[in-house]
Amino acid sequence: MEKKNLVQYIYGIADNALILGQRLSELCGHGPSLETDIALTNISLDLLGQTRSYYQYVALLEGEGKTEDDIAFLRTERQYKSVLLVEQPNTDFAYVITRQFLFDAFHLALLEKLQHSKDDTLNAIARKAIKEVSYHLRFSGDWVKRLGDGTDISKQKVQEAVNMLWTYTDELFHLTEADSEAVAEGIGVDVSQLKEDYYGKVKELLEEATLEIPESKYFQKGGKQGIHTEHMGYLLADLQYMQRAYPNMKW
Amino acid sequence: MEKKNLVQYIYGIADNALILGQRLSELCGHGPSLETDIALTNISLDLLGQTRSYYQYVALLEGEGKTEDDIAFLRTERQYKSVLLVEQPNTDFAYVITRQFLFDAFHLALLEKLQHSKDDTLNAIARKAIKEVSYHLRFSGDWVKRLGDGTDISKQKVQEAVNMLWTYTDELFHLTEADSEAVAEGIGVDVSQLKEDYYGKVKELLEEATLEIPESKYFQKGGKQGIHTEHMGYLLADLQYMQRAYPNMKW
Amino acid sequence: MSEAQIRNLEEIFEQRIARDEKIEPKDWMPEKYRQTHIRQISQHAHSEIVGMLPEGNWISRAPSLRRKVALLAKVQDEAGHGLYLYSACETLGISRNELYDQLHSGKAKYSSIFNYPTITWADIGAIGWLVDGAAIINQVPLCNTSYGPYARAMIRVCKEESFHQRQGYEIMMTLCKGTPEQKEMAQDALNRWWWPSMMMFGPTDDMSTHTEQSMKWKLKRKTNDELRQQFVDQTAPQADLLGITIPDPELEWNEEKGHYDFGEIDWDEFWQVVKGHGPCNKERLSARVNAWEEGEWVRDAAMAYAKKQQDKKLQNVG
Amino acid sequence: MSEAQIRNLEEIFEQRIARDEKIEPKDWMPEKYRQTHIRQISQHAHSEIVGMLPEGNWISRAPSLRRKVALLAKVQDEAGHGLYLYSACETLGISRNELYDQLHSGKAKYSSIFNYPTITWADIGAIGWLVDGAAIINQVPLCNTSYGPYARAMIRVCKEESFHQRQGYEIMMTLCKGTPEQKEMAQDALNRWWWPSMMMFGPTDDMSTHTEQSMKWKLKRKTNDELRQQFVDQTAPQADLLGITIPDPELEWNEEKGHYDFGEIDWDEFWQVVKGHGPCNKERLSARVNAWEEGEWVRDAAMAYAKKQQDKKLQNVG
Repeated sequence: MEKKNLVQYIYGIADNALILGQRLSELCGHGPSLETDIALTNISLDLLGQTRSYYQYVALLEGEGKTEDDIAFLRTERQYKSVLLVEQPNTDFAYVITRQFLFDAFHLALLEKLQHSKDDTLNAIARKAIKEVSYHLRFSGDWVKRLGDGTDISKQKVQEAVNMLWTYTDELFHLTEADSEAVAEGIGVDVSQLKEDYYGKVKELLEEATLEIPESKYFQKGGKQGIHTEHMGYLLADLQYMQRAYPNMKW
Repeated sequence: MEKKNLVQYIYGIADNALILGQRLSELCGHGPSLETDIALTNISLDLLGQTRSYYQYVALLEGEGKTEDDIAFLRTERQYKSVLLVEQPNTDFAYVITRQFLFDAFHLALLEKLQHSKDDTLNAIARKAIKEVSYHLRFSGDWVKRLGDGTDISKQKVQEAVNMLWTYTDELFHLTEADSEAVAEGIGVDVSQLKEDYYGKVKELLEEATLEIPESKYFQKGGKQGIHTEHMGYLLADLQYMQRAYPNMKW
Repeated sequence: MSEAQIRNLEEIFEQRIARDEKIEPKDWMPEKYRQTHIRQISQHAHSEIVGMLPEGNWISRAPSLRRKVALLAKVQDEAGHGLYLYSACETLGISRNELYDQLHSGKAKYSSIFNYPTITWADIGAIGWLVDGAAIINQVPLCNTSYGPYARAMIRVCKEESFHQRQGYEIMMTLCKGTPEQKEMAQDALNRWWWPSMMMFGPTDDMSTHTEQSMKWKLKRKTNDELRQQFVDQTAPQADLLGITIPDPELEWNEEKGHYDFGEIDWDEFWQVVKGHGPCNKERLSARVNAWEEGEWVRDAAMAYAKKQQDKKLQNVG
Repeated sequence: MSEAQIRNLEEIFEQRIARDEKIEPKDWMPEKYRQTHIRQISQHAHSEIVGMLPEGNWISRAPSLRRKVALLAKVQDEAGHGLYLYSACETLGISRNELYDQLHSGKAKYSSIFNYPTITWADIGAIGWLVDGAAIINQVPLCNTSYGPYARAMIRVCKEESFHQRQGYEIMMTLCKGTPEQKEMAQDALNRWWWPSMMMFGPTDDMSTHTEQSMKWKLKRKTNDELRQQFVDQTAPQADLLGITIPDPELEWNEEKGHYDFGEIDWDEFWQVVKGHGPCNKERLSARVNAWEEGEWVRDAAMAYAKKQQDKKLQNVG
């Protein structure tokens, strides 16, 4: 596989971890309880740890003295290939949990396939990440149930979050060019194959949480092509602030 | 007067206009009515216009091909010498109006003195700005009265804003080293001399607005030394984003 | 009034329009004329107000002070356009609050173009160049429309829009003459804004409704397809001048017709956005609703204060 | 119980403490011991929780992935410390909600140092180096304090704090070995954090209250001034190693005393901040209150859900 394509393929996975990790890290110290604060920080730490493994691999592939930080902080918005779902803002705890659940269910399914990648670095990262993400999914799923089958207010809030964020789920299963090539070479995962099982499992849990399944025919897309929502620019302005303001320094 | 000191003196005036102009510009399109939206945008435009005049003068003084944009966008946080008052966030319309009123009353008094500066560029900028700022003060003062003597809710909100923002007013009248030198040379305004009249006028209007005068003994300071509140970093991350991410380009 | 009387009034009314006389608020007008105008003028006003949001998104991050001031002034102009247009609409006997309610409840429409995100600075250039360009083509004929207040508002709007359009084109020109990165940014913005701009002229003529009636009332003087053709003919050479490529492989000058040929619009996308499922429909509407709801206590305070002042005056008189 | 009985219990209690035995939650203890411990442990817990905020301010802007992860983990550790300490406090018969109420109403105090803003990245280094450094000096003796749950919590806290302190020092070292701009940033952070850190040891001994009692209960083993001296003696050489200057012109090694001499603290500033008028007192408290209030529906939901699950279980059993 061409190096350039492999790098693009990795961005398609790693950038999700970075952006969601960043979003969760914004919440640190502001959660509804110390216990959820600690748990969400753990998830953020796992995701950022995964991000580093992927980007270190990209840095190795690209050579030229690139570092994980060049890759994390010095790309333009259009070069980040994360899905729209993960950049959605921390509107409230219902949004945070729903975003997490909708992503975790996909993420675990992806990693379960990626652990069989022909690329040894990727399959090793995936094997390690599976344990972490299984925990994420249990945590977010449990909370969706608590909120859905909790009080009237919590049900209403989480239902609203599900309805809003649902439109970003379809994109998870779109194949980019880099994906198709990686799939053809036995390196990448054919995410389109994960779709049916994903919606099955997600719907099952939403039903258990006594929530309604949205019946949207229309979905949003663009992140995988680097066309993000207007939230992304502000996220990046913070994320990149130091690296941009003080270029070429060691921290 | 040493050029370096004159530049610092100008920052002490101009940075207030930049930062408050930026804060107001964030509100554009989100005001409580089209009319207030347009009026606040006008104030922002005036302030940014003044900023440009000051920074163009600084660029001229500094030479070396510097532009107004280098000065606006490429300093570190510690190099901005705006007072803490102007960087306070747009918490709600009561905060926006109160911040504006507390600044405008000072700003007008400052300009009325600055128009007699021995420095011809500064006195010309001041003369032009006086007309604009007189309007700002009328607008913000009128709104403080409307909110103070409006409904119970509006009174409570504006009183809270006055109480919170009051602690940032004392700094307006602190003399920096650059100030003292500029005063000695007949270029700068001795802001400490404006204090009594300021509090007299402000209190008079607050009373007319049926609001209580805060009795704080403690005040905040630091902006004039470039020690800002935690709000400033996020404001700058947005303000500087493009210039930092795409250095040395023309726009 | 008897039916005959009404028919008589309608006849006089149609004759006045045919003679290019302006209809003024106090003049008699058919109910359908009133309703159609309320719908169109308010849609237009809503579009100005919602249109502030995508551009407003870049004010705090504009790359130079000059551009920041120009953009801020431009968005302010749009607020001003909204004001004239709401006022024009109010002359037809509907209140601004009713108009806002229609917008906030999703009942009233606004231009679909504003449901796309502005994701780079170049989008600000592209919006000025393409979106304002398309808007002007749609709007210039309205300067001669039959309803006086609308026509007069449009004269002012069009003048400012064409200034905005030049400003947008100049942003694009600066980018295209800049670094390769900047030129790429300009190309990327053109790629993303081209088709949505083409959709601004509405469905093709064979799909479009109301056209005949609108033509008669001079709410429309050319068909959607004619206007779209005019836009392509005007814009294609401008793109050439910028040195960037319109993302339509079928775009080509047709010597015989004296017009550009161009490819098919993705009508599925068009309808998805019109029906409220574009990339930012929900964000735009909720930004407006939030501004309105969060502003309620402010508007209440202003009213309460005005009333108190009024009462004081009366007391002093009495 | 008769007064004599109580005196007897108190005597036994004081003897146990004198023998360095740990007091455990179920043991009898004087009411004043209980109250003093609730006050001190909860203040300590609150400090951990409020202390998350100034550092949390830089998580989203940390300059490298490694630093971001380390900072995030550090702030999480502080949440963890808060948890152990609240639990230790709860063993004294007060609920977590009561403790939160005391914090949110402003009745309970937390360490004043967290009322200063973090305005550059170097502040994160300075906090680790100076603030955690001072905290450790305050806290290490508490690992041997008389109340068992507190002593055990402190052992864990101190271990992690000293890791944080090394991490902070390493951030400072990296900056000081970096570009002139970075070194200046480090110097600036030291300038701003030095005196507030010195204030962390509280008023001078002649102004300090409760010390004797606290000494007896091993809540305190050294006086404020002794601890402060230890901090200066430890930190001054570290600053030298970094190549930056502590902002105290009177700081000088006193060969005779075997300690550093140092200048006078600005006690006006100290009391201003303690009384709630520091640079960020209002922001810190309102951040905590907001998190708590906005989280109420979440906590309610979790409780409601747990109850429903419990009811289901009972139903299945019954």
